[in-house]
Amino acid sequence: MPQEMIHPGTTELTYRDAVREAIRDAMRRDDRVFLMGEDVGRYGGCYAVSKGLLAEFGPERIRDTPLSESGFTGAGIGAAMAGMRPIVELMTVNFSLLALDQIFNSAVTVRHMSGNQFGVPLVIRMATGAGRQLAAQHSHSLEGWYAHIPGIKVLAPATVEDARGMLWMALQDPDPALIFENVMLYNMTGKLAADAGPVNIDKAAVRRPGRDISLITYGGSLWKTLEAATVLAGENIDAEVIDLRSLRPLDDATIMTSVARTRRAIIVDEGWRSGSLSAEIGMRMVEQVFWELDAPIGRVCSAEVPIPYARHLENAAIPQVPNIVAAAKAVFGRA
Amino acid sequence: MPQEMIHPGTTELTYRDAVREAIRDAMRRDDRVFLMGEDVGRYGGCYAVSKGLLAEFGPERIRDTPLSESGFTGAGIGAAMAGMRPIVELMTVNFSLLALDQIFNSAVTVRHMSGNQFGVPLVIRMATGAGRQLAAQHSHSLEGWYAHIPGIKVLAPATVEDARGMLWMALQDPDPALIFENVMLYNMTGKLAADAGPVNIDKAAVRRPGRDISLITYGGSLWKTLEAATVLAGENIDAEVIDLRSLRPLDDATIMTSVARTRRAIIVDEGWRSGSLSAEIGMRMVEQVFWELDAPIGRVCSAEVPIPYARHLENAAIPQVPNIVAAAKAVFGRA
Amino acid sequence: MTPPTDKPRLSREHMLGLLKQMIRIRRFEAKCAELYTQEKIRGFMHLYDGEEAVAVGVIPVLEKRDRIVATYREHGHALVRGVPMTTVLAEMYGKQDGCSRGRGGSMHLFDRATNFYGGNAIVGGGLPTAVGLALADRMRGDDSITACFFGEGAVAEGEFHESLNLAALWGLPVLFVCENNLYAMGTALAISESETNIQRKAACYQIASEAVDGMDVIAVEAAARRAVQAVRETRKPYFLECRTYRLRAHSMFDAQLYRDKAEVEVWRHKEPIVRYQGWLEANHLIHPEDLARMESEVAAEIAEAVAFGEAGTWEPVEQLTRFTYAEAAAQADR
Amino acid sequence: MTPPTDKPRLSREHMLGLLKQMIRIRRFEAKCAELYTQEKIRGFMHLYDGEEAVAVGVIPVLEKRDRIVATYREHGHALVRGVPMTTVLAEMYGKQDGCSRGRGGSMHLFDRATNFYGGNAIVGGGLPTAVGLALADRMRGDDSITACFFGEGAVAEGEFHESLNLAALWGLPVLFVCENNLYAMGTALAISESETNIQRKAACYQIASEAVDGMDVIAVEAAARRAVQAVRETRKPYFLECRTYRLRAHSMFDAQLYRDKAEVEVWRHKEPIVRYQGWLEANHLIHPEDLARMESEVAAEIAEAVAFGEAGTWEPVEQLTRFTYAEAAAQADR
Ligand SMILES: Cc1ncc(C[n+]2csc(CCOP(=O)(O)OP(=O)(O)O)c2C)c(N)n1
Ligand SMILES: Cc1ncc(C[n+]2csc(CCOP(=O)(O)OP(=O)(O)O)c2C)c(N)n1
Ligand SMILES: [Mg+2]
Ligand SMILES: [Mg+2]
Repeated sequence: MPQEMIHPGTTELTYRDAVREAIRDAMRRDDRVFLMGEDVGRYGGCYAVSKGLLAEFGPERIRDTPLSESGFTGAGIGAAMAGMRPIVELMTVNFSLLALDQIFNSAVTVRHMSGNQFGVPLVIRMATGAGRQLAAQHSHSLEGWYAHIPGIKVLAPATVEDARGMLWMALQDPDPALIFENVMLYNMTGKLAADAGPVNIDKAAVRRPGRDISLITYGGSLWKTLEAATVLAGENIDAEVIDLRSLRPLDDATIMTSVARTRRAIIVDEGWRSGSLSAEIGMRMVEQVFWELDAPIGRVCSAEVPIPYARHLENAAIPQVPNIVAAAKAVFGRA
Repeated sequence: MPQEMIHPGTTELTYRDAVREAIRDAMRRDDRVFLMGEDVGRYGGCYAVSKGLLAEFGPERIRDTPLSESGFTGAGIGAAMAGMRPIVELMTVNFSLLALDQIFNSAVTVRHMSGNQFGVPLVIRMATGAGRQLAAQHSHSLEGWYAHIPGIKVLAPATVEDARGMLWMALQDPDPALIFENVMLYNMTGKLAADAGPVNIDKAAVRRPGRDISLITYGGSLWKTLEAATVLAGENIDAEVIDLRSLRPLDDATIMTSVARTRRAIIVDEGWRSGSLSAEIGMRMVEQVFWELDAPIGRVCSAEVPIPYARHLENAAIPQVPNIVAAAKAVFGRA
Repeated sequence: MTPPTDKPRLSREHMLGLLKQMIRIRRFEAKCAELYTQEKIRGFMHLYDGEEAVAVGVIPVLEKRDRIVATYREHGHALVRGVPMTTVLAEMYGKQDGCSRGRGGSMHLFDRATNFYGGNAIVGGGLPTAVGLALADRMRGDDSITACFFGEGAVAEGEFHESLNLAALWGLPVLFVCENNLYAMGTALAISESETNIQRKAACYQIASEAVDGMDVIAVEAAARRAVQAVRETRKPYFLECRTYRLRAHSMFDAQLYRDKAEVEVWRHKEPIVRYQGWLEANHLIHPEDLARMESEVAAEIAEAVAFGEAGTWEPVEQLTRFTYAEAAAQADR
Repeated sequence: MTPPTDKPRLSREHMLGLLKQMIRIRRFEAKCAELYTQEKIRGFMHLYDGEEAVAVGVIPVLEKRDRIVATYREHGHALVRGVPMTTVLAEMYGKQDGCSRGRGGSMHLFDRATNFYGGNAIVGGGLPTAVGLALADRMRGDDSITACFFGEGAVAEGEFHESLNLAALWGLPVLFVCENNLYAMGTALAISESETNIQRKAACYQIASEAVDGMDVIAVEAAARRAVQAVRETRKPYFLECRTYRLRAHSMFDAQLYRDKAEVEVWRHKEPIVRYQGWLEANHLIHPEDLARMESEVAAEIAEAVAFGEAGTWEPVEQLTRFTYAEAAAQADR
């Protein structure tokens, strides 16, 4: 994280704190909002996100659930259909697979299938990603995979500002929204205006403007990609870095504008390569700006392997700064 | 289906019968093989695939299960780990979401995570696809989505021959294999050599050779694509049709050889467009034969909507012959 | 036949009403079967013949503000709840005049006006929804209750277990109604449950329960009254097992290899309409004219529904992706 | 302390062996905690302090041909089962000499040689596997049984319900061992189950069961003997609830806000090692030299394991994707 002076009216806080502030703020503003999930209350959240909220809001609105992912996600769906605004925390994306039937067959089908009579204004938050040596069953990166499903929105806040600001907008959305919080970001600190609040969730953000190549990424990979851009700058490659922020829908306009200008692109995606979101983004470039491309589009993704525990193997399995740098240089035919 | 004379030593049968023959043959050849799933026994299978097998093999090996997708899929995993060769039938892909945790977190992780001490030689069969007016919860096409997961193989038999021949090879595979049977194919008839048996599962098949454009598809869309190729032939476009057969791993060689020659490609995929397998295939072309491409790659996919019940809407939601023809002509700049 | 215990409510009019509702469902289902063979109705369709006493016994006991969650075998529930037969049938025709705009079909009847939260084609899939609806009511302090219907096949699903536990643990006003018709498609109860006494499942979660002869509409209604009152007053879940039987095939694709014709015949003698009608006759509570009137009213209603379905229009194909997400106006509305 | 009922087997040697196994686990866990703070071990790690009597009471009762399925809190189970401490520790170091090649870590100890089917980091995820292992044994007519360990938190998962039903319905030789330590992370039992008597769950599936004081190794062993015998003879499942307590935090990241220090203190007095040792002493079954010898043997074993872990080598990074799928040789081998 770039270290800068904290301006007056600015606070420095962690991504974790920013998520907590977002929940607290939403709970205060709208009494239909409540948080429900495993260990969100007494334990304070498996990543300490909801610490302190039980004391402030009580056990009805900071609702500890049994280990019943399908059951309580479905309960969130029902409560949302009846007019509440639940935030379901699924702890981590790894456990969300147990709730997938409810998400896929109930939450996302109801509006269309009922001819718009019922909707599911539900927010589901979960941690995602590898990097903490938690091994194969606890290191999935499936946010891009979820983005395949019509009927949901998929958000991936990468900055403290977005961690603070996306939740409220997601709660305003009349349809189910999934928010993926990369586990490697919780301890990251960043600056936030003291009056920071909701942020738009429609547009991708250009986190670093550049002329020579577009590096497109999201979530936990944003910071690695920015670091790679700095390295590339040292090699006279001026990279533009785009943070997708929303994985469904994708903001094609921002992506294509950038690529049409730089004429070269790399997509950095922590999902397994085959069938990852990176493929969709690349394919859209082919469909929309094929004639503008000066070189094949590059991808930096995770190796196609259940993420191993050993640190060196895990590191090798997921995108790292040198891989991004190398991929970008390869586009320019440089080794 | 093209209607031809049945040669001596050739039988004509349905896709359904071919799957049944494959199961019967496997059960006879290897007593570690058994079939388990909802209504596979007394009911005869929800699509009548297993009709008659209970009488031949008895209720231990043609095992009716309760409605417990996660439980009996997991039981298949355990039985496979202990040396059996279970065929789990998940009725339809729509219900497989209830078993996804077992598939994703157990079946596919065990070999790598245990350092190759244990493997899961399990075959999971399920029906997939839309087209029977079964509405949103019963019309998913997720085989391409499943192909994202490392550790499994994903097969999509599109012909009677493959329906008959893929199962045995999948059972020989020491790793979990998912076989997706498109619901629209069960009643299709085809010819089969009387001594037809296992077929390779490694290679894509060129179902129609052609010079001008490669149409790449699999499963239920194969027949629509072949029909489109016939239409295109009438417009002087000589299309090559490739049936992927295996969605994971993909046979890049066959795809790229074709595209490098025709220099144009359309991918036909019944999955929802965004994040469908079509994106991965297109992206691989960009990565591997970018400089050979004379035109942007086209995609014909499903509309991004829960599949509706009404026939005209369902038809409009999924790829049809005219869409394929139009997409192919568009590549040539023709309307 | 269970003698009516709650006399004052069981006016003759009320008693005839029960019969009429059952006949209404039975005749409607017959028409659906006919329309299915004519290919006016497509997809999967599951008829309710034999089980009418359940929906008819339970649903009228609910208040308008209460909520209902049903399964794919829900024509009867929708009709008894007051979803117009016209829009139910138009739905199966796939017309935009249908109660789900023609997008749901037989398995997905929805109706906001009557708090009918849909047919659900995933076995067990509706139970968590019901828990959530009741949770919303609890959190807001509303006194609505949610009735959740499901078959005995759903009991094997993990979601059954999770939902009952959550409802009991959190004290949620859900009336779980298990329609135990002894088969899940072709799977007999004994092949699906190690404990075949379904009512006992409730005790595992400390949920009050009752099992009732689901072929006896008076008994079902009396049990439903007790159940609804208990949920309304205690704000806790209640489990009602209705022991019934499906007289027809599971769906339109079922050759019924898994059960004897003789077994079906035995149950045919217990079926709720003939039985209840016989009881009414024996007690001189019904006259042939009453029956004739009912039949003709039902026939007229069905004829009207068919005409409505036939006259209905197709949603323009341009609207295919509409309401995958809410529209701006709908957003403001929510 | 439960007096030993099965005298002949409870030779003094055997009794000391139980103590030694418990001490072995306790000291091993302490070393793991130390290595964790030194960052030699990473990831999630869940220690077994306070629950030793469960693994030590149950596992030695099993035969070599039997199978074991465990959870992420499985160091103790692996050690008692005979997975070498060296390879267990090397696994946590992430070295290729580890019992899972360094790819699994603390939560995923696997060992084919001892039929140890792994730690599983998905709560409830191991239960269906156990059902399947037992199904294979049943179908082949083998007389092995499968012991499946899980916490009381897993009882809320749908997979618990589906697995118990399948095991009972199909008559499968599974010994379900619930380690009820009263908490699932920070969630107390009463916040997770409407019926807090876990043993009763078994009855819902017609599974024979017993609840035992899980802090009393003799009692656990006696119950395990009854259980194993029942499974072996009846070829049906059995449910053993071991009531225990976790003395440490859930994992290395847990501030334990959800329980009082006082509560932990109360349980510390019931903890299995001190209690059993005291009983052995009171009955003059152990001498100070015995204890000293045990401690020094355990210390030596741990030292050896640490040395082994330290000396272990890293799997070459080129092998990262190896065994995502089987290799040709492995195929032939299977
Ligand atoms: C999760 C799931 N698995 C399988 C099916 C296929 N299926 C549809 S209905 C049915 C039987 C359900 O039986 P039951 O719950 O007893 O209800 P009934 O049909 O008897 O009313 C099955 C297996 C499904 N729809 N959903
Ligand atoms: C399906 C799933 N949900 C959530 C988690 C996170 N988690 C890990 S351990 C645990 C508590 C489990 O408690 P219990 O089953 O009682 O076992 P114990 O840790 O007490 O031994 C939770 C919630 C998980 N690993 N898997
Ligand atoms: Mg039934
Ligand atoms: Mg516990």
